[in-house]
Amino acid sequence: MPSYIIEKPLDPWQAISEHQEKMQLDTQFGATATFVGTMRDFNDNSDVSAMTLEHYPAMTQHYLDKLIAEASEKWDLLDVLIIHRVGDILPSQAIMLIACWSAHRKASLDACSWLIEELKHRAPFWKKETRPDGDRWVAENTDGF
Amino acid sequence: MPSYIIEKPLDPWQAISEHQEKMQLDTQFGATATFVGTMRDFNDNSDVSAMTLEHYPAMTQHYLDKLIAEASEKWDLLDVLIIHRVGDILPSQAIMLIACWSAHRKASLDACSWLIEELKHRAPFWKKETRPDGDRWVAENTDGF
Amino acid sequence: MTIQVKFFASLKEQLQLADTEIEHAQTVEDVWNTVTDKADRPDNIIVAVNLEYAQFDSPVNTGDEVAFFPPVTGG
Amino acid sequence: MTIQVKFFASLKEQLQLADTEIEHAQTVEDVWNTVTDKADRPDNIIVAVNLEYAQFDSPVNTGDEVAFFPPVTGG
Repeated sequence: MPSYIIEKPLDPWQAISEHQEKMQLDTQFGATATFVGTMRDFNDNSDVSAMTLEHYPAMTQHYLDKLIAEASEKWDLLDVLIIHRVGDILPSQAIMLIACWSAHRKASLDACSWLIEELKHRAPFWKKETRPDGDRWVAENTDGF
Repeated sequence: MPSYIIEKPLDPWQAISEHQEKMQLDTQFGATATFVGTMRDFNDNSDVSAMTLEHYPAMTQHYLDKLIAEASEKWDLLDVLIIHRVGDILPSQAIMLIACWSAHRKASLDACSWLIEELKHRAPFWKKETRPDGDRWVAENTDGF
Repeated sequence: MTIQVKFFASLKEQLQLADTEIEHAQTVEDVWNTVTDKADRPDNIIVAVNLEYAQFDSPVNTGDEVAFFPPVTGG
Repeated sequence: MTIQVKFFASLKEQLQLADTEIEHAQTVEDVWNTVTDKADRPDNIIVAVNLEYAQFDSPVNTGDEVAFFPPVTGG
């Protein structure tokens, strides 16, 4: 149940596909729930042309692994994959992905939703947006609406 | 926001990726939530070596489209894709996928969870499993646990 | 114009009835009684008229398509 | 053995302080006061000791790593 912090562009569907192909559990899971976060070219009614994601490397990795461990205690998960980009990101590029595999659907769906909320509130990443009027740190995560 | 009923094997991640590449909204969506159902080689403590999915073609297509229309009314969705296989399916093969794209995460996550529950309870598909002791119709959908 | 009648999945196998058509019926229940020769109805049987879920007392007109099937199990 | 002190993101820019290390501190608050020369603390500031979330009254020992940062905004 790995987590990766990467600097290069990410093809989320290929990454999930490749991870799944390596799993030894391919006839045991009946459900896969995934969430992919992608960079938009607008936020809070302003254009955004680029973004830089700063993080706290040791703590970030620790927290992603901790979230996966907690999710595995809460739900019957066969595998989990988290990949989060850092560094410079452009609109339409994937920022992060979460994928959860389970025998039955409820575990994977609930774990995936829980993981994205926890990640948003607990994993030490910070977004700085490039806007027409200059660079600006994103002040706070939204509730997802 | 299409739905497809197909008889051939499905690579869900490639299908999502291809659909996303064709979207004209690639810098507008910030969130993609997906659910993929995969055939297991066991169910209710019995081995299952194959499965046949029967459906009611006109009504099934009508219901998938209706579910997408209802989800679009409930949530701000930029796109939805549903693909469901019918016919003969083998363990480890994908049975169906749901993918929801939205600007913010909550819409895509909630719509995806809602769609899979509605699909399970309202779309006219029926599974017949091939077990060591013969073929058996699946009697009822579970609650997902 | 007739009423098209369809059966699916385990119900079709249980009843051993082919899809068929009938001339007259007022309700879904009439359709059931005509095509099954008044067979007992399984508890969990589901019915659709013109691709929408319906009840046994739902009205039926010529030109309609009536389908009987067991609980759905897709997804 | 010293106490490592780190700052991240907007907080680092606001304070214009580089990561540093100090010799002695009893609590996170001591660390803050020493490295910022008792600067006012932004309301929403977050602190971690040895990669775990902590409070300003959390104890600190030599060898610890103390980090100050604004609310996280990843995902």
